[in-house]
Amino acid sequence: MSNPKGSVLVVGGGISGVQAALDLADSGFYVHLVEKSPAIGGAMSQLDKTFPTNDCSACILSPKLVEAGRHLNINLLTLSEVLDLEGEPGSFKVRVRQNPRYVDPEKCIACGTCAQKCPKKVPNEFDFGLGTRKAIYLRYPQAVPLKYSIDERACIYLKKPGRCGFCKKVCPTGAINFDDRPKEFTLEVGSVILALGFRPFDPKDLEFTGYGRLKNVVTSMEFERLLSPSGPCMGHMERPSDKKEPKRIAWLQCVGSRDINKACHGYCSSVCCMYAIKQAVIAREHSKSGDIEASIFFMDMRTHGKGFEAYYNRAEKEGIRFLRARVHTVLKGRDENLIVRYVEDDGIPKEKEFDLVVLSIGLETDPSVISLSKRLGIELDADNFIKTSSFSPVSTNRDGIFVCGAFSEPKDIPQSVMEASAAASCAQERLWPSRWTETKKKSFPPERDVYAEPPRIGVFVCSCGINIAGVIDVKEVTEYAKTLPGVVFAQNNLFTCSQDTINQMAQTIKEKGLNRVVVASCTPRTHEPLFQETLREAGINKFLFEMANIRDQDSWVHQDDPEAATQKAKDLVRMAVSKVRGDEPLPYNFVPVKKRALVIGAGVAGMVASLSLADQGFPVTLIERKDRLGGHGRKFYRTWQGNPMQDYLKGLIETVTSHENIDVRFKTTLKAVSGSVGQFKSELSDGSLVEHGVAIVAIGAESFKPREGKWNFLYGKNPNVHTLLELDQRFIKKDPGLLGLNQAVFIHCVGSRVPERPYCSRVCCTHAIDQALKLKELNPDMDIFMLYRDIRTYGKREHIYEEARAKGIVFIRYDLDNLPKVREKDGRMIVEVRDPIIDEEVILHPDLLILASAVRPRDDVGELSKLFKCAMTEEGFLLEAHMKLRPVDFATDGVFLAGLCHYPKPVEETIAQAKAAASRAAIVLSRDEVPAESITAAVNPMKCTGCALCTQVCPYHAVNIDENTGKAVVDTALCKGCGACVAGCRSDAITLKNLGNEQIMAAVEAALEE
Amino acid sequence: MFYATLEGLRRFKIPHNFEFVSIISLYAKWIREGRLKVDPSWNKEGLKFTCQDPCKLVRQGIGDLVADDLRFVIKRVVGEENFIECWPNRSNNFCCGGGGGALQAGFVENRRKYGKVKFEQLSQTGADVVITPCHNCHTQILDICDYYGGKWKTTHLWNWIEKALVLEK
Amino acid sequence: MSTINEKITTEIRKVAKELLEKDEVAAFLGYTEGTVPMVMKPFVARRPEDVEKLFWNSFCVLNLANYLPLVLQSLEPPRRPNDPLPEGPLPRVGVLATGCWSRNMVVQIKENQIERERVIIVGISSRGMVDRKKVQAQVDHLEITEVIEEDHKLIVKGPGFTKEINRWDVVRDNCKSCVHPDPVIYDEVIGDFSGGRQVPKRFGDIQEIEDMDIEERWKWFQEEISSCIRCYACRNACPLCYCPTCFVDDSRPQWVGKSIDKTDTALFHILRAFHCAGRCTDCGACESACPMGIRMRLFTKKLYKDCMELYGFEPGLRIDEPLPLTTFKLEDPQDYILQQGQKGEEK
Amino acid sequence: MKKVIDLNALRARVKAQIEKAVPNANINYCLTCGLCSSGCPATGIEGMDPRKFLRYLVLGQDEKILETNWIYSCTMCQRCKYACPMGIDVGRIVYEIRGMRPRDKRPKNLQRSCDLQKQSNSTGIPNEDFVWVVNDVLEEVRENEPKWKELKAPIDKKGAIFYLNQNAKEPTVEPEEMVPLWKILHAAGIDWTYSSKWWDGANYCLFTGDPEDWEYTVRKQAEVVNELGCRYYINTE
Amino acid sequence: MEEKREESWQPKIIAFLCNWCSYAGADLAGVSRYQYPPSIRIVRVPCSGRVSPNMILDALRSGADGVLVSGCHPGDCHYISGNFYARRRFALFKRFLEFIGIEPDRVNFTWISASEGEQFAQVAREVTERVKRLGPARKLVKEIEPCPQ
Repeated sequence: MSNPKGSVLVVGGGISGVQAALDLADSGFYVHLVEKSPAIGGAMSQLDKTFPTNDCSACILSPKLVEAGRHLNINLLTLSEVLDLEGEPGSFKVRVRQNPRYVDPEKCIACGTCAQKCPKKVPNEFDFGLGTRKAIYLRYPQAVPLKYSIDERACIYLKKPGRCGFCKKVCPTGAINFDDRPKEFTLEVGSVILALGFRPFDPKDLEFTGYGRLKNVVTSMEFERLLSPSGPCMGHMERPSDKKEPKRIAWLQCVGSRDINKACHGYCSSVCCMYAIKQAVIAREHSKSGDIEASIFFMDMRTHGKGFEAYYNRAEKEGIRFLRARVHTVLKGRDENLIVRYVEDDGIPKEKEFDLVVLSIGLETDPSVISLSKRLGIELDADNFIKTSSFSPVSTNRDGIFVCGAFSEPKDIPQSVMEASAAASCAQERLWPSRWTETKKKSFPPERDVYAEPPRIGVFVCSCGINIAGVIDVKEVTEYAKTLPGVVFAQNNLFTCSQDTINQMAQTIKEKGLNRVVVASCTPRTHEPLFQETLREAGINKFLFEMANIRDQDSWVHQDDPEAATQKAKDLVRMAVSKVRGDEPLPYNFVPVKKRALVIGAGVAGMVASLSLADQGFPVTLIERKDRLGGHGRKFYRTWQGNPMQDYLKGLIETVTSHENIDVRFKTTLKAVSGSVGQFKSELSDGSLVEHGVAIVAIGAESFKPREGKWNFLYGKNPNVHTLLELDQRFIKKDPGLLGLNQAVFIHCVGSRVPERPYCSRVCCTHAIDQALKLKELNPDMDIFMLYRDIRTYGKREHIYEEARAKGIVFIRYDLDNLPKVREKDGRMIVEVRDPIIDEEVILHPDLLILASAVRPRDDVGELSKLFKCAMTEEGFLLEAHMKLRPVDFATDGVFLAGLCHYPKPVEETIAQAKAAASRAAIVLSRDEVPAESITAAVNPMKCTGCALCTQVCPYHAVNIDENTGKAVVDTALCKGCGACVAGCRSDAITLKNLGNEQIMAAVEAALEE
Repeated sequence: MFYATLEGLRRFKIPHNFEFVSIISLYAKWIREGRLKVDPSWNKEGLKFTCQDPCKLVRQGIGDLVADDLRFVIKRVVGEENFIECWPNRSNNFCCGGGGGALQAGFVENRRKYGKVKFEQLSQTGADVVITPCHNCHTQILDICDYYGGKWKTTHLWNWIEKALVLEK
Repeated sequence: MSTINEKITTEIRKVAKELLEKDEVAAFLGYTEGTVPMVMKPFVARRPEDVEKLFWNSFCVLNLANYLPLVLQSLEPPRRPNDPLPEGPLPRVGVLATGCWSRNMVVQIKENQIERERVIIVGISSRGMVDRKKVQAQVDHLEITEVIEEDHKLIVKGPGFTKEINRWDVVRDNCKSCVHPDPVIYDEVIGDFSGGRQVPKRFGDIQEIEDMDIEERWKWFQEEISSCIRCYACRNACPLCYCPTCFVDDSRPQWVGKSIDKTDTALFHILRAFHCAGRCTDCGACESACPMGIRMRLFTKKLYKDCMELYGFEPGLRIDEPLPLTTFKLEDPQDYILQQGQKGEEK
Repeated sequence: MKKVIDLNALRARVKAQIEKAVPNANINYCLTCGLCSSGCPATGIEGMDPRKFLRYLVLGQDEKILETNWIYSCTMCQRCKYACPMGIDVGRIVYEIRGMRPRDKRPKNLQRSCDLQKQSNSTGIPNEDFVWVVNDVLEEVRENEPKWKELKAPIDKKGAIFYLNQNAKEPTVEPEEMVPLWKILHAAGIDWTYSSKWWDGANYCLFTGDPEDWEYTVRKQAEVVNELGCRYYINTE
Repeated sequence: MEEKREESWQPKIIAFLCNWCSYAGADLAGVSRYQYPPSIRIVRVPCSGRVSPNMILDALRSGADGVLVSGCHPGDCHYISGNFYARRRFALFKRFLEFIGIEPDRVNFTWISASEGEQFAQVAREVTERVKRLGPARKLVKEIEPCPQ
């Protein structure tokens, strides 16, 4: 395909669709984002909080949605669906139908008057029918685009023209248009990304759950709405029957998953265990009385992601009861309460009464999506998910059409975000010649010179639903703000970060001629860029802006003292106002981008990332400490889907070594790094200096060798005791010793999920079971016993767990108090373990003992993280910028990570993350310059004595003494605004723009004013 | 025993030129066709009824269809408002403990322990009469009612149909 | 038989005359007699014949390093602040330097205030300078008209009295506790070096105050600075204070009030002392210059003691060693940091 | 005393037998999740529950399986299969195990019922007595209930549309309980008949677990109905 | 002055938190809803290395009852060495303040990382408790004596 189209169609506006769209739009491609419902946000927008960080879902999602909603190069097509598609990669023609909104988006200001007047109430499907909405409605309060739409099935007028039509009468901007008709059009795009997400499983057919028959049995998504402040009961949980707050809540796991009988879904939906724990934790916090008793009934507690195990341990410590028992039927108790009969290991039937039962429902593919796939000729597997292979996790059977998110397999948000970027990367690998050909350039209105004007400050106090207003008297704070000197405008908003309030703010800045803005809401770390962008659009410099964090650092942490919290909010606003008064307009600095990427570590992750960038025409320097490529990938035999690893690796190594854009350096490590995004200078161990714009860290990890201690199990002492990787070596070599075995034992969680390494290594359950199946293949009538704590074969991997059991492999559960005991008696191994079901000791005589040992971080990861200034988790893995929504970026701009050094993960997830890192890196490399820090130091030569203290404390060598004037001079391209020089300078000769001593002291003194 | 014959014919592929049906389905069919006229007005003082869904007839036999027929008949015979639904019910109902040869096997103490769940479920409905359209259920529920001191009467369905029969002159 | 001082004075004049005549230096910085007894004035000899005015005795208490940058600049052609430095070799200056003064010059060199090549340092090992306030105290503050100095005693004369005072009794406190009397950098030498001194309980005075409890210390501190009239003599005498706008004179932001309000004065002394942390060589110029006799050296000496204890650093001893606040070590002590139980590995 | 299971070689013979007899028994699929035990009223009886039962089966503890009397507490009601995520039919497995019990080890009364069933009916009353009782009760009703003068209880009526079986309990113990159904059939104008041979609807031979006996009795009933030529075989309440 | 000491009095504590670690830790304490006394007034600074002694003195002079400076753990600093220089500066300054009579618990320094929400709340509670025990700050507070009538 010589000149492919420079645009991409993304189908589905959930978090992964939006992330793919943003990555592509930021890398020079025009994106058409097609979304079925009236607003983007998908399932994530229905969540109250997200695990494991407990971030409020809307708070971390809405900045991305608003960014996508306002992105010049993303064409948002809501209420639209794909009809059909033809053409070939590089030039697809897609027919799309846009259903009528009956509201003109240009005119609608989302004032809500129409909804007040509309007489027709219908169950709100966003709240799963728990609450109601009007026929004319917003999907959710912070919807993007924040435009009303009319539900033609409910609207009285549309069904019988002439009747009702109140909304049209009251709409202040005349936005209602009953004659709106569906429109069909064709889009020409270079590539298509399917991000159609999932549909929650509907348990109405599982009659024994009582759903639909017993009022107080709700699904987890319904419970999420009960928890959410934008839900039907404003975040104060009420149970459906009597609207009282439930005290005793039960969660039943695996409803609609791991069930080949009634629910006919044999796979595991991989997120329900975590969201159940999260809901239990958040429920206990939301409850007014605070004494919620939460019980979770489960088979295997599957907390296999990063930070998940610690989250599970903390929940258990805080009193959430975990009962390893699945429940047959939810029984009826007195006045709509529910009785759960369950049997734990002891075999004694117990009954417990609950006020509410939450069904942790699984994920499945929406029937409409299944029919769409058929229309597009996309192959689905038996579970109706897209068939992907281990080595191309985001590709479908049709070339040029990619998939990301829950549509290919049930997965959590970080995984979906990684796959979104990976899909973007795959699209770019083909369409890169026509980068920036169809995109529009962002232009801001001319900036008003506010230098001469006296400060005219606007204060916007946010309620954030009930998050702030629930504790702080936002009205009083807004009134108080008006009394502060320089403040000419103050206003309270329900959600300041929502789309319309943002536009309203820009409008107010223009009308009132504001030249300083203070927003009192949540943390600037996530929302400052969003509001600063608004200032630019309102025509004033974005640095004339300060935030008062009255949520995370006030209302959320002083919930039991509303007066003090309100008083503190006033102080914080006064501090922000006194600080903003001193703010000056700052220039928007840019730094040229060196078009080269440095990739550290040539394992699978490093090679795939390098290849992805090189295929897009970006030169890559790939350094590897060993003398050969492959890293951890060399060590194992096949992926759980059966694809042989070593053949793939050989092909990958050949492509990388022969690629003209990749400069491979063996036995080379990184010695020093200087500079920042766009202009890194790295000194390698071979003495050479590499200038590069971005860096990808892919240094992998190591497998834990239980040489001593209670996890030894004769490892290193008996020749027939191996770790998983050692057994893989024997498979690769087709070791004849593996034939003729009659008994093998696997021990799971060796060194993982223990106090020294309180995390789950995620890959060993699947790997061990796959190896057991391979052994069974070699010796069909041998016995195999798997001693496990929780089998965590998440997602589609559950099928091989089922296959293993079907083939007679016996699984025996142990726990930390009853560790298996391994000893040797005249040359033969004896393993003793207690079977918890029949409470009897079982003695095994394996010829082969395999230890599923942990994956642990490399010891030298600390040094490397220092070079790039990236943080590390307590366990020693590298810490990404945001666990949920920026899983491949570091806090340091321009540096990305992929592979095992982030967290243990199987090959397909490593490849997805590597491609994702490449896509994120391509955002920088695809540009000629990237914005540099605007808040930099500045020297007043009159006060400078040339003592050069600043030059010695500056970590970036950004300030030096000018030879001839003898005074200090700052290089704004390198200065990162840390302020070390300002604090060191005795003569106050150097200051930090907008963060000078005068302003900080103004804030301090404002805080202490009575 | 409904299931015994139904499954026997199927499993052993016994040639038969008749259709094997349950009397419950026929009651419903005849009432719907009007062949069998019943009138619930006899139940002036509002005697409360509930029923047992026999495992061999419903769960293992022909499923929820026959359970719905059973309820249709009972409601037409005793008056809709006098019927109280058990939970769980129909194909998911608790077994009373009489079937599967338990009555004959002689482990009385186990059988009665088995029946405790059913006893609690039935007494929770507070019904005055429990209709058991199966001989084993009838014997067992009679026994656990008396053993655990239940307050209800255990009868077959036909007694009440007879009571509600309308004979045209 | 001339005293040591007289020998040194003649020696200084000889060296200075030589340097000026051979045009090695364009000026020579030394001391001349003040207008009242026991006060010596810094003096710049620019012509060989001026050397006759150079004197040396036990009252040379002001630190010559303080005036060196000024003298150096006076020899340069005039230029505006942002003009480039003049090219070519600039005229040099000769200067006397005892142990502490030379260490101050090292600090000045590290802080780019003077260039080593433009200074010819004439090193003299100091026998400790006399504190004129101690002398006045010995004579009950009667007016002193004349002081004759002999090697180990002073003959103090005033209207109607004459008193002999043992020199060591009235030597300044900092000189008494000084362990580095010998110059650390020099080009010429006058007299011979003492080879360092051993001082038992070198920081005794500081220890004394540290042993008080918190309220006593606060009371001591308030009393100490209560008499301060904010004349800034100390600042003007200190070679470390060369900021164009001192923080006390700054108005945007105004760190410290101008008045003699006790808080403003406290803040002035705290910050002035802290600015000398890791730089002050305890030369005592500030205390000698202070008209009110405030023992402000106790503040800087406490920081001096801490620098030694925490980082093993004494200012100005080696020219290549970075000043303590411009460097760090990974294992710097941090016991004062509030440590919540690290999530340690419990086995 | 902690029992010990030594699995030098896992020989689960009983499980193998069952898997041969019941191909989709899915015994191995068991996740030991405990759902069956939580829904089964027989949990805890004889120290056994469905999950433990399957576990012993999987771990090859055949003698424990064969001699536990729990298989007679389980009524094979298949409530476990109804909700089990793997659809394992413990009831069917219990049926197979009951079949493996030697005849003399089976509960006497149950085996006797089946043997009687194989001769004529489960209570063992002679067929003639059944015919006599039916007609006797019929006469009584016709006399003292004028409305039911024409009530009929036909036996061996060839060509009747409906064949009705009769549980052995009523004719032997409480004959008057048969009358209401006759009246209902009469009121509905139904053309029905009993049979004098193999009239007993019960089938204890299913509960003994003996497939041959079970087949014999069902085949006998089918022959009678075929012979009578009825189009429907009604199974009574 | 005495009556202010009883239980309900809330001290005013100025907390200089470094933006990358401690401020994020404070946010995490918020997200995790760890409650702590409302006495803390947080001033966001780019790095603990940005905090100079005169800012601490300014806070004390303006009436702060306590000052807390918190930065990243040594080695985590986003700006590589900011907290190392700060550690030396604060070591000398804290000893000097104690030398001249300022109570040790008035000025506190700690390291809080982005993932230590609970620790931040714990430090906030502890510092408030310590300052409460000391009572309102009097020593370096600049009070304009009312001009005598």
